[in-house]
Amino acid sequence: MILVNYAASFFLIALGLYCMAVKKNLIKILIGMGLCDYGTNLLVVSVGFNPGGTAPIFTAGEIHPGMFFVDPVPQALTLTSIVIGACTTAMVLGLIIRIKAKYGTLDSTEIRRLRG
Amino acid sequence: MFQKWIDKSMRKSPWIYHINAGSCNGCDIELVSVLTPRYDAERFGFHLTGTPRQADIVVVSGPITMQSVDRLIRTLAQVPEPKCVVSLGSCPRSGNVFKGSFAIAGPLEKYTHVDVSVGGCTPKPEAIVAGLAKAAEILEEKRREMRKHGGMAPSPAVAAAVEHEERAEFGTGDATAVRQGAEQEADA
Amino acid sequence: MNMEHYPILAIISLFLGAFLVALFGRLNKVLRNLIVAAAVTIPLCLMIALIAPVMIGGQVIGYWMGNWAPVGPWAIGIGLEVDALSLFFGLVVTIAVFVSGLYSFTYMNRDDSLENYYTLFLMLSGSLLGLVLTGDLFNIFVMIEIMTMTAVALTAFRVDYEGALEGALKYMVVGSIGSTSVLVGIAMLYSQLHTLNMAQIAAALPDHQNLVTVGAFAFLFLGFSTKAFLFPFHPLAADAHAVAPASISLMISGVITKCGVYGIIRLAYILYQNINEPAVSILITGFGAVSCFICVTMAFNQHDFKRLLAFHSISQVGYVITAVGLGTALGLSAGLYHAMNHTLFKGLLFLCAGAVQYATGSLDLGRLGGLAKKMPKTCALFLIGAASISGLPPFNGFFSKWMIYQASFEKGLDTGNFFYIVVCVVCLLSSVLTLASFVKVAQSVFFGQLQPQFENTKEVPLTMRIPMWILAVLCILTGVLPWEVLQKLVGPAAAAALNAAGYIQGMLGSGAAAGAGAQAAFSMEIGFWGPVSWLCLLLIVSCAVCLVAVLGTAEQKSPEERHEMDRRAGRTAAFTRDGFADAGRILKPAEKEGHYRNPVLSGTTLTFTGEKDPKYENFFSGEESEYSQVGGGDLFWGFKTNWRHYFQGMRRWHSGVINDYTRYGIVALAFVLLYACLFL
Amino acid sequence: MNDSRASKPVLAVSLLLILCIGLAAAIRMAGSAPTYDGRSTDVSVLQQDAHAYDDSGADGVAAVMVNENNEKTAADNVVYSVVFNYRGYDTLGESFILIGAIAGTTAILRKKGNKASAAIVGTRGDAGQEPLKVVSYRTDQKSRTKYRRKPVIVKCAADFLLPFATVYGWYIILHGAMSPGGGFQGGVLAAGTVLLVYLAYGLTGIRKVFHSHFLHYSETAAEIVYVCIGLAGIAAGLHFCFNFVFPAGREESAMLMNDAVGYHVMAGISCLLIMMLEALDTDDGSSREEKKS
Amino acid sequence: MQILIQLFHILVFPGLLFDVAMGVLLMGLNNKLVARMQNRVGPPILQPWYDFLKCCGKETIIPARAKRAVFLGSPYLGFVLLISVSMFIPFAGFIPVTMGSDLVVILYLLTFVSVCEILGAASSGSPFAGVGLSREMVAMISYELPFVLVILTVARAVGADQPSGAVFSLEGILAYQEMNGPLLFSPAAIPAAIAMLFVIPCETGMHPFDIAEAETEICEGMLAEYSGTPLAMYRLTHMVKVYTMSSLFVAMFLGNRFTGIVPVDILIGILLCIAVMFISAALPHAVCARLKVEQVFHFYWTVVTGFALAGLLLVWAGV
Repeated sequence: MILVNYAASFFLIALGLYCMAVKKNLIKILIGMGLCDYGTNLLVVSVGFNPGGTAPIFTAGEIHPGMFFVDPVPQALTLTSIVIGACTTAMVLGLIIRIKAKYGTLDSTEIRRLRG
Repeated sequence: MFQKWIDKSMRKSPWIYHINAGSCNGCDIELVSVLTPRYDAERFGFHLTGTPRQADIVVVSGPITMQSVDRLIRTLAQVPEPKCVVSLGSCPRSGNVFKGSFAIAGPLEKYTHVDVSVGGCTPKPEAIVAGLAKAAEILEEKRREMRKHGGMAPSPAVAAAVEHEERAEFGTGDATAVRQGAEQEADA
Repeated sequence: MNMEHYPILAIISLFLGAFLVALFGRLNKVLRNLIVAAAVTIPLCLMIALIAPVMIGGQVIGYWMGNWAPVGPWAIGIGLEVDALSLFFGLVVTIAVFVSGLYSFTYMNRDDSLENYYTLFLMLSGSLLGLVLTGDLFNIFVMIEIMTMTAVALTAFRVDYEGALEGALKYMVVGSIGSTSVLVGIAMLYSQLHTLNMAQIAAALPDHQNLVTVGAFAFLFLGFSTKAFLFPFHPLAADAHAVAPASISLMISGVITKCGVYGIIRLAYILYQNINEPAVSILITGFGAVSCFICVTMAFNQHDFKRLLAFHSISQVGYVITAVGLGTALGLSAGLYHAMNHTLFKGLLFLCAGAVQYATGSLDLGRLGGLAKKMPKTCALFLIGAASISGLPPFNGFFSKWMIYQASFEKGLDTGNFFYIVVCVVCLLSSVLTLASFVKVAQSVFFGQLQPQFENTKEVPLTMRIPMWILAVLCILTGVLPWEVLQKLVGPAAAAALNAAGYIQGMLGSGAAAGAGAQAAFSMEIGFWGPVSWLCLLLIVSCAVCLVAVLGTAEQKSPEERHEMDRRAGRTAAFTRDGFADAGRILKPAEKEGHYRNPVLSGTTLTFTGEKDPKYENFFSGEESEYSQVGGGDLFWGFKTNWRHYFQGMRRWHSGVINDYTRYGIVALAFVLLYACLFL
Repeated sequence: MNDSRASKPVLAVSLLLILCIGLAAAIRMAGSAPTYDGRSTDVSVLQQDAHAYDDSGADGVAAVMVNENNEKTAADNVVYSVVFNYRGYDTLGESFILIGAIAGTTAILRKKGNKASAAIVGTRGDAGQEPLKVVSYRTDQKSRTKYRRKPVIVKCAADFLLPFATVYGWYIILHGAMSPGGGFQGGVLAAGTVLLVYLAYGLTGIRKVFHSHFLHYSETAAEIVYVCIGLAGIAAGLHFCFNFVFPAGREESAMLMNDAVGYHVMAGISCLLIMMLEALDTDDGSSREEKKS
Repeated sequence: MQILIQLFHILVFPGLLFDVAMGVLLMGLNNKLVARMQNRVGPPILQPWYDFLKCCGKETIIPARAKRAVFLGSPYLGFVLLISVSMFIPFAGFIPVTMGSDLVVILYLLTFVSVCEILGAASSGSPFAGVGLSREMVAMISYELPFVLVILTVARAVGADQPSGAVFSLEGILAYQEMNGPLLFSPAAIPAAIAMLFVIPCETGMHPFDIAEAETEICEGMLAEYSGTPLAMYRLTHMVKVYTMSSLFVAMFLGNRFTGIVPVDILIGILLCIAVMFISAALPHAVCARLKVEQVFHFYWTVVTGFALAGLLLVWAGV
């Protein structure tokens, strides 16, 4: 039921945060960011879920009385959030490509010119 | 409006800057002892400053060794007008025991006009105080002349040979400071 | 085109400008600059046009996208809500955008692929304006994302500048924690209140308070403080500002942080209306005070000009958050006033840093020095900015800081809670440390001795200085006329923030024309300080002093005139001696040539061969003063030795590794969540 | 605090804290009323008669949207109408993000980042550290000649699948109103064809088939069209992003927005992919001779 | 007519001339007292005046490397600002400028005066001045913390019945002291008064804490390149600051209107200023040698802040 979704999403967020905080390789940090994004997307989608509801589309002939829809608004929000996740990943990948070229390494402990 | 007071105040608050041109520190100790409670030059307004910019009376001690000529001249240049130069002890005047040595670059006379010369190998503090007081008076006259020439130091007429001989011989140890800055009417 | 469409037109004009530049930017430079100039000035004019109705008239503009008016209590469409608070921040955004756009025309002309730069810049400004004017919670999240995305891309714009990519990566990665927490907060709120419109949430929240909404408050607060770079996130700001181009640093420090502040004000004052609970007030003020103090001490021993400015901008944002967290009318208006001042003087300082970078190519405090003679106008502008940030009286920093101290002290007096007195002391102390670091910057960049390699630096072109002058004049105006600014701009904004009912009624009530009615009698009692009458007093006294000076002394001539008089009076440029005794003798110089110049006695003067008159050289205890600049690291030795353990800890703490910064972010998230669950 | 010994437990505790507070909130959220239970409206009745709804019992924004969907909009898919109609401004912001990402990635990955700009722009404060060694971001020549493969199987499969993939992508874009889908989802599918071409024909294949500049400009043009449709609302005296339902009752301006977004996403994502592939340029050996020119 | 009285107040009595006269008097007495304590005759009382006049008479050398405008302008600006500060401090019942004098405004104006001196030193371009200004800044940081704590203590002690806005206003403090006696007599304010007595010598740069103008160590520190009238202005600012700080102390802790008769009040005020100057400036000058830079900082942030904090806690506890 819906509690599993919520628990899974918070677990995904925690896992993503752990991955971002501990992993040294930049790509893995990016994956951690992705995990956080998926966790939040899952949370936003499952907020609108209502057991027994069907997809909110008025398709001819398939709708019989007593049927009800699932909440369409969180699905729209998730759409936006997914595209945001994609764009963030694209941007960070671009940065990682150039950092690998410039610093010659992907290890985050070596990329620390700005400190102190 | 304040000019007369300023001239008078020149005498009342002469600030001293001490240049050690290679001296054996005998005169330096004496000069500093002048500021101690026993001789207390401060009651006449004397005050030892750290930079030539704030100095009125430049006290030079030591036989102007070769190393210190350059620095002496530069520091003397950096002292604002009206100023007096006081040579402390007999080293700056004649080189004292070091006269004729390869290492010293001659009496202070060669580099600047000495207003008051306090003689003696380590002159007594009283002598120094008397010399400084005399320099303070010279300061006041210089300031008055300076005002006459539009704020510039009175430019010397070509030094007449007369003045050259007229300089008295050097005094002995005690307070026989000799005024050397003869009054000269500038013809600017 | 009535006044209702102004907000959306302002936002869309920026975005449309961005796309037009993307399309036609590559064709020719002039067209591109024209588009950017138009796209930057239109929103400024629209916002200024809105001042009359919204600020003074007290009207709240509720503008529903696509005419989707709310059905009963439920707002189905997205609404733009422009009340005095939003317009205040809108003005701050548009001024900063206008000045930064003007500045980047010449500042960036040496870079390549500028159409990308201008597209990103205009989208950044559009998203900032969109964020400030919107009335929908999810729309704020979308605008935050555009803002972060474009700010990161712009930070990394100068790809080959040392550290640019690293700064951008850190900003993006740790910024994503903030974005994630904002979205989680929105999802939790939606699950409880079934709506996304802020006015409706504000109306429904008081009777839906439970664990989920408290959790949502914690998540949203942390999300907005990430965007405002508060305490655990301030290393991001330092890295991002230090490497971004100066016009972008202005935008990041001046405006993006203000949007974080705007979010926190909306959250605590309008949505949850729980600012008066002691727990929330202590949380926000605590965050503000800690970030204020730590960033000032961190800024103390930086040796990069822009990184120092970055840390200062976070400490000033710390001031603003401290004032906002107090919750009283005086506190909020002090915070808003300081937010506006900060954008003005921090923008000016960043543009000065850009000018120094443009002219000399270096930002290293250790190697710059003596630029005042080469770049006098930039130095004058820098002094105005530095005086404003350190809060010297006639400038604008002073009045807002003074209000902050009064507000925090009064809150301490009323609630009897010693915490606010500690906050007041911390703020006063940070003000002195700010002054100290700007004295350090002035000494190591503008005054002191010029390095030989910067011998031929020239003043930056006029087109760069105009935006700086605009900011400088604004700094002085807001400093000298504080009471008008309070009545016209800050007062209504603070009143709008405090009057949540007006916000709700303005949006969900009878639509646009509702108007929040007369402002709540906005009584704000501040000790009387009339800078104008104080300046007249200064004038009188200075006239008296000048009179005495003119009468008293002989006139002072400049060194050149003195040389002139010497030459005319027959004395060569060497130093003059009076009553020189033995004239005419040629001295026998000692043999070693280089050791000391052989003084030649000619006529009445002793001249050095080819030597400049040492009289006007700096006194260097007799030596010839070669290069010996006192600046950069070797200032404030006494303070640093006493606090060396603290500074070493700070250096170790700001390690520069991304993982550490994410770890601090996570710990902060956990702390805020725990705090919210326990105390709210 | 940042040496890993001390900070491990602190991190663990904070993550646990986030997790259990999240779970507590999750339990509370699961327990609370669903955002749209739909019992107040009979969906089948709505399908017959678009006006047979009453919003009084609505317990949330979603209920009102579902009720008014048939009457106010021409789309059957309620999510579609939420995305492009009710919350059209969000989707506009959404496409701004995509353009921002593309402009940003272009700026970051631009090849011509000339070294001169570093000289002009100057060095930062701590120039004391050793200067970074700048490696051309193409992996050096030697390692690439090793993988010489002939993707014959992949080439055949790609040739077979390409038309279907493109048509399928555009189908999703165009039929968003009737069936699940819409501009974003379809655009990404259509952009998938770029990867197919890359797998089959490598970078030179892509350079022959796709022209990234054209894609970039057309994408910006599509974005401008989208904004202008929004502005049309203001031009007509109504509010921004107003949805004009054409007389036939089956078409609306939101659908135009959808197609503009569809094209914009397709062109944008493929432009992004091409840029990334150009940047990595780990092309197989077969077609490297031409590039040497 | 009103303007004339106002001008008189600004330019003559509690304004320009009176401050200068009091500054010279206090500085002269200070030198004399220190000399007497060192068992020597000591300079005449009017020696500071002669110093000022002599410096005015000297030639002003502007170094080639100096930035001319700031070099010449900042001494005058510093002096004028200091006079405006002394206008805010009511003396013997006279409030020269009815602008609601406020402790924070005074604090920031004093900071501005020191900034003017720092600007002058920075513009002269000499390395000695660079070291001097960094020491002056350290001195400012060190005495700012106790000064702030003292201000908060006095504001808290008086704060109970203040109108909401003017929490730090000096008039409120004086009105309070008029009603229930000088603040110094109430036990809670004594530690704060001691802290304030320590702050005064460092603020005015008197001997034991004059790390900024240490003539023996860094050749007159900030004023290394100054000569002639700008130097005279700086020394005059230095003197008037002594008067300003001591009259601030008198206003904060000893109240203002003692007997109601104006001339007697003025006399008592002057005597109190002399007493404060003696305790805070002359005694430390005669007794101990100049401190090192970090010793000054350490001393102020531990001992003096301890006093001020004790005062604040006592007042906060409502003793």
